Amino acid sequence: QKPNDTSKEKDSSKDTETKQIKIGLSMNTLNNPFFVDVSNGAKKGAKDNDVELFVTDAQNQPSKQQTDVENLLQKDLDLLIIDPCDSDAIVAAIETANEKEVPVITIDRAAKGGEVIAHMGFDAVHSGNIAGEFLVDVLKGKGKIVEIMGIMGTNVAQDRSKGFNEIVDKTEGFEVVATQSANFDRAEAMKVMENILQANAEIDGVYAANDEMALGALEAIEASGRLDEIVLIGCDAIDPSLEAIRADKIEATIAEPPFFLGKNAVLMGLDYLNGEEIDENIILDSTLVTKENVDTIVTKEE
Amino acid sequence: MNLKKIGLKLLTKYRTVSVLVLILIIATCLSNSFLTFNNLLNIIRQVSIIAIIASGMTFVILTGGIDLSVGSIVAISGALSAYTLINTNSVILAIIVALVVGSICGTFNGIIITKGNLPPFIATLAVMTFVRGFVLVFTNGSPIAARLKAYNFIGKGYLFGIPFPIIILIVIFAIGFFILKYTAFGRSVFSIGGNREATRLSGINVKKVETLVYTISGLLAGLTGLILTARLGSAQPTAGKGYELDAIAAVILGGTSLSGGQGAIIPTVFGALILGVLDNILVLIDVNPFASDIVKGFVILLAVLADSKFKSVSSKLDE
Amino acid sequence: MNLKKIGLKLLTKYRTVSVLVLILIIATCLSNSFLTFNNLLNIIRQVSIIAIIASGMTFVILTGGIDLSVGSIVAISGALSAYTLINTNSVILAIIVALVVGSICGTFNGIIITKGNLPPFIATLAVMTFVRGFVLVFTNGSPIAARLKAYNFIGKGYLFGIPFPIIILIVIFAIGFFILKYTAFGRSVFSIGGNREATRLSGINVKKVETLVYTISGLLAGLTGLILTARLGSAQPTAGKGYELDAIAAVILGGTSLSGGQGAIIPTVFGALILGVLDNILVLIDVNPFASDIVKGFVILLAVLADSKFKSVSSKLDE
Amino acid sequence: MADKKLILELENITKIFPGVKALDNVKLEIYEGEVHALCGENGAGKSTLMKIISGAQEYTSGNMRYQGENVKFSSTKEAQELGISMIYQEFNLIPHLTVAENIFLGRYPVSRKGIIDWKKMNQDAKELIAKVGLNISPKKLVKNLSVAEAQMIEISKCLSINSKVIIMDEPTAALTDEEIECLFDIIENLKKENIAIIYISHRMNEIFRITNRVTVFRDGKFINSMLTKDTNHDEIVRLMVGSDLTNLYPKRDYVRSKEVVFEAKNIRYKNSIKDVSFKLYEGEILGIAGLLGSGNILLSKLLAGYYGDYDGEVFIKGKRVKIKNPAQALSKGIFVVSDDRKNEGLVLVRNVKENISLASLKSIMSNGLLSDKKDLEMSKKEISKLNIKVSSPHQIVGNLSGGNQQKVVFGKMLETNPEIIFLNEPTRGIDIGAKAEIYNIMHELTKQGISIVLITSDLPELIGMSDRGLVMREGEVVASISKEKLTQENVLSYAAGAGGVY
Ligand SMILES: Nc1ncnc2c1ncn2[C@@H]1O[C@H](COP(=O)(O)OP(=O)(O)OP(=O)(O)O)[C@@H](O)[C@H]1O
Ligand SMILES: Nc1ncnc2c1ncn2[C@@H]1O[C@H](COP(=O)(O)OP(=O)(O)OP(=O)(O)O)[C@@H](O)[C@H]1O
Ligand SMILES: O[C@@H]1[C@H](O)[C@H](O)CO[C@H]1O
Ligand SMILES: [Mg+2]
Ligand SMILES: [Mg+2]
Repeated sequence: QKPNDTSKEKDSSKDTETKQIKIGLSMNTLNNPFFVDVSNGAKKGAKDNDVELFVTDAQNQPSKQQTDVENLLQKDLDLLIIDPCDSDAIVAAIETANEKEVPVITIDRAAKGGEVIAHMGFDAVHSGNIAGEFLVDVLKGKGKIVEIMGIMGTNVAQDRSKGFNEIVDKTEGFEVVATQSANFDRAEAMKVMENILQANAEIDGVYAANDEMALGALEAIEASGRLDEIVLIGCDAIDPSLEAIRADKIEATIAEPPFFLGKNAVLMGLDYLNGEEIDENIILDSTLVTKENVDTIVTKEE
Repeated sequence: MNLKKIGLKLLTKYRTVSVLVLILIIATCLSNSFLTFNNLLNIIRQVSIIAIIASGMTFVILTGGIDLSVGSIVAISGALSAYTLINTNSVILAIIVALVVGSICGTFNGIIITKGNLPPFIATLAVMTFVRGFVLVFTNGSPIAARLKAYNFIGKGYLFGIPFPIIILIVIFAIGFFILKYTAFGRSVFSIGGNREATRLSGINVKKVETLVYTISGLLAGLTGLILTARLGSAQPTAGKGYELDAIAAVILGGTSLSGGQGAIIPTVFGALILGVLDNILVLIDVNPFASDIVKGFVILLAVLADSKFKSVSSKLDE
Repeated sequence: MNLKKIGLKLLTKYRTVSVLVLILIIATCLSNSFLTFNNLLNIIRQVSIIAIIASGMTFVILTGGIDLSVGSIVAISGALSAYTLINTNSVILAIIVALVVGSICGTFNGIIITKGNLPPFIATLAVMTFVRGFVLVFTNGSPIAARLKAYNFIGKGYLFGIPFPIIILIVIFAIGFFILKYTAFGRSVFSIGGNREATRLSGINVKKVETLVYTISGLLAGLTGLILTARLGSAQPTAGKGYELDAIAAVILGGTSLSGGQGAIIPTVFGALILGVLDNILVLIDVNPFASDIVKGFVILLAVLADSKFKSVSSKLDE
Repeated sequence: MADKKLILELENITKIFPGVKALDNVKLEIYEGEVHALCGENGAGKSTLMKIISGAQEYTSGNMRYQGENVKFSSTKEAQELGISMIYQEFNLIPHLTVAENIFLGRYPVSRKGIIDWKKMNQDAKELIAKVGLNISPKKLVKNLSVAEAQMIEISKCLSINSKVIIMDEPTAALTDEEIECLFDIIENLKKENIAIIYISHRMNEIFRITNRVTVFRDGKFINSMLTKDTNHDEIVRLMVGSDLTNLYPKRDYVRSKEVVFEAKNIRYKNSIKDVSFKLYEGEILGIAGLLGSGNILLSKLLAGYYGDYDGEVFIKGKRVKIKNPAQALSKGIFVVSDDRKNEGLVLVRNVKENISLASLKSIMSNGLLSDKKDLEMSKKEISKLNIKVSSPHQIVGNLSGGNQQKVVFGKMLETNPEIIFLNEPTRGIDIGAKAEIYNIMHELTKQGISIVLITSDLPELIGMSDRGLVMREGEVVASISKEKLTQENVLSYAAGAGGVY
């Protein structure tokens, strides 16, 4: 690695001889506990290994993420970790990093182009499958189903919906009575669910594409007094929804522990920088969480 | 004046209500679940969030201003209120915190706009960004749970069979109506919007009134933050995003002019209801969520077109 | 006039630039990576997206209007352009589609506002919602890939070592400046914003000019959709969300008054640069992304305060 | 007029606004090269008819013939192209554009490629401005012009159009004598070029000085047309008002009171007011005259706190007071009627009632709240006292005629119970009947001990009403003139800087 005068000057105040490793983390959004946990995991990984970590927040806008990546690349990074807003749109940013010869790891969502040294993430279609299969199991393949989708036009929302509907479509006893979007947002999901409850005297199963929405839907369902009739599954396994599972309010969620995603991405990056071999494609397991395993599941460390 | 003319006159005088009624009729035809007592209460409760913000926005817009920061104020008041609740277990304190925080933010808007002589649009845009950042830092991007029966009552409770937020809504609009009609302050709000300089020259402390108007808007955004948090049982860092546009739309649908000086507060609630009914019926008939924006945009367009048409008819009927 | 006064006059005349320079100086002190040729090009390229929309917005705001639909127009033009590209493989056609779609949407805005006599705020808000819905339905919520070297050149290419979007930006602003200064249409834009009725009485076809102004805004939003799609290699259904506020902020930071009739197009680009430099430096000095909104809001506030201060100094110097 | 050719002929023109018949079957004949006066009270329909002729408004029914052919204009452009142009009563300038641009608005000189030729435009504008006797740069922004300068720009704008018929709707309302003379010279020249001029003014003496014929309207109806030389002042007024008007100015026999109610000492403000001192006695009407830029209007607003602080001392009934904003002025019994009714006087989008009570909200309160009843009573009182013509107190002020708008300002003033009143151009654009009423109100007020400072460019009014006169020039009081010596010549020569003529 060639020495860099400017950064030396800047770091001289710290009085360190060895150059600290710099890693950039471009997050798609931080307006969501899931991703906040991703970045917290990454921060933990960085702190444990004395890595300087720069985090940006693209606020769910692919073009902002492009900007963020360009700005991060001005900092002579050793490695760039990207949680893409969108698989297609991120390609250009990755190519920019490739030009500057900064190695890239993608997490959560894979990129559809550009050169990455590795991808680590969850399979959102698979996650949707799990949710569908869970409802099939619990409802014995028969019932009226509601789907609450995430932010329209984003990969995850699309893929989870796709995975969920793959199962629902082939289950003859299922009738989807409502498919609406609540933008991964709790307050919005509550409102949408309130309206769905008004329109449908019978609802048997609800899939909310993340836990925030599941918790919003839960508020509406509870208020309508129909908690017992309805099977509710979310996704993410965030703490409040685990509690709701313990309290028998939500039946299930799907664990894609974000903390470890962030942490492992940093660790894997360090391995790469140390010249070790790493896997190119690591799909972390999405686990169904129900009352049975809710107390054994580990979603983060302190 | 014959009956037809009287009818037309009423119709055009209560333009927003007329448009709303039209939408109600169509909605009733579209879904059996629409015109039920429960669903109507449900709609009004949902609408109360935007309507309360919009009532404060009406004051601001009447003076010729605008307040883009309300959404962020909803979030910060909710977050600080929830924080207070879990740390003190005092519902009263949690309520006060929400209202005070909202008022402070609003007053800050008012002061920078009047003392700094800033265009309200950009000033409140800056505050919107600023406060949102503060919420994120404060909450560290994660919701704060706020569960305590008495507290949650504010958002979820019923009084005489009516959801509590609806009661708050009614009280707020009654007070708002009263202030605009029966206080010197209210009178000045209209007159500042009509002609700021002439109002100043009439001995009215224009800057004070303007500041107060933003305080009111902030206070009501704070109240909304409280209701929303109490309702959800959790303060969301993203709460209130985009509410400013909905609130402004409600005010304009209510016939208040963005250039100030002309309008009224009661129709604002009907403006908000138009938006709320739309959201409700689109879900009731399960319109594809992708397409629902198309329908929504289209109906808003028709509503303002109808409003503008009614207005021109009404000016012809005058005198 | 002494030197100090001349200096002060220049400073206040070029208020936006002065504020920008101040921010540049501070940024340079804060980070070594800031003032490099590459980083500056990088900033300007990033800014070109908002700046081009803002140039169209300047026309609209000068007439006293507003256009909230630009973000949605960015998305629809991008989507249809990408669709055309993958289906015909014709870059020319894909470019034309983006521009025509943008212009059509803009003209639609203009027509409903002038013929329907609607407040631009609510009319373009409706169109924003409507068009966004249309994008979602058209793309079925998924991005459309748009990869073809010649096409992507529009967003990623370099000409004489300068990123192509920057060249487009310069050309657009040059044309905009020219139109506003040297054509009858351009002068009517100012005069409508200054006094609509007087302009009409001077024999100018006010409605035609107003419609055209929205067409321009739409066209430039379409162009932005094209650049963005070409740059990202994919058309996003969510593209452009929230751009309207950034564009309006850039225009106001550039000193153009929201009430119309006063302002200029060149400072708009500096307004956009202020926002862009902020985004850049906050990342360079690694401000916690949660806190960066705080800083951003704060700096925008300071920038408009400085602007307003400069303005009052300059009006005093005028006398 | 047998030797002149008929150029414009209107027959049975009717114009109906929602709820108002502004014009009822009127006719009008205009000949080449004549100056034709159109007289009528406020709201008689004069401007409406002119706007119809100039294409700014359409008419409901009737017939218009121009140069022998039937025409119906749907825009001002069409009328302009056929040679009809108009100076509008309301200002129609764009504040943030330059003088040159305003003159050529919508008709910019362009090169072959449609590019505006700024050089030519500024050059041409310069010549036009010089023609109307102004010495200002064509590049100056209109917002920085005085009202009179702006009016002269309107006139040059109209002159720049090659017209056969020029309509002037109250062109002198905002002008001082100097500019009026210049305008009359211009009119003489136009006449020689065989251009027809339709001239509207509420100043009777002008009608007799420059017009050849007079047409009178009343309540939207045509009353009569006659040669100016065959009629007289009283006849025209009678036709206009429908009854006789004996005295325009009330007979004042003011004896100076011992009490000085207001005194200003060494007032200074920027470079515009340089050391002004004067006294105002109880019940007095003190006229302050001055040409454009003399600072008399500025002085009145300054004293009422419009612009914040200033240098100098002010005493009310011998007591030193500090007035830094309009609220303080009002609380000390000072009220200023602005010369700019639209921007400083009224809230046009609100109704009559609200405008009248705006400066005295305290007096319509009971138990700390506004009382509907008191509010209504207050406006009804003023409406009847001042004879304001409104359909109801709820009528929007912006829909009233100018005279009635001015009376609303007076009503608002009276409700503040002022002791000292500054009146700036109180009768600008107001018809003779309403003028007489306003003069009478002023007279009655002083009899109740209220003191008035009258600032007006209408010299007959200043002389007719004032008990004493001051003349200001370039921010200074250059003369104090007693009632006996208060003559047009005297005032003018001081104002122009020549010293008295007596
Ligand atoms: N812009 C307008 N829109 C609607 N109605 C109007 C408008 N202007 C005036 N009117 C109506 O026309 C009627 C006549 O008003 P106008 O001001 O001409 O009365 P006037 O007695 O002639 O005035 P003045 O006392 O000044 O001579 C009023 O009842 C008023 O309501
Ligand atoms: N746009 C309008 N809408 C409704 N009524 C109007 C309108 N314009 C004028 N009027 C009414 O038409 C009548 C004639 O008005 P017009 O302006 O022609 O009077 P005018 O003779 O020019 O009066 P003034 O001497 O005050 O200028 C008045 O009653 C006036 O209020
Ligand atoms: O995977 C994540 C989480 O489920 C989050 O709650 C919403 O965005 C998705 O991308
Ligand atoms: Mg009359
Ligand atoms: Mg008139």
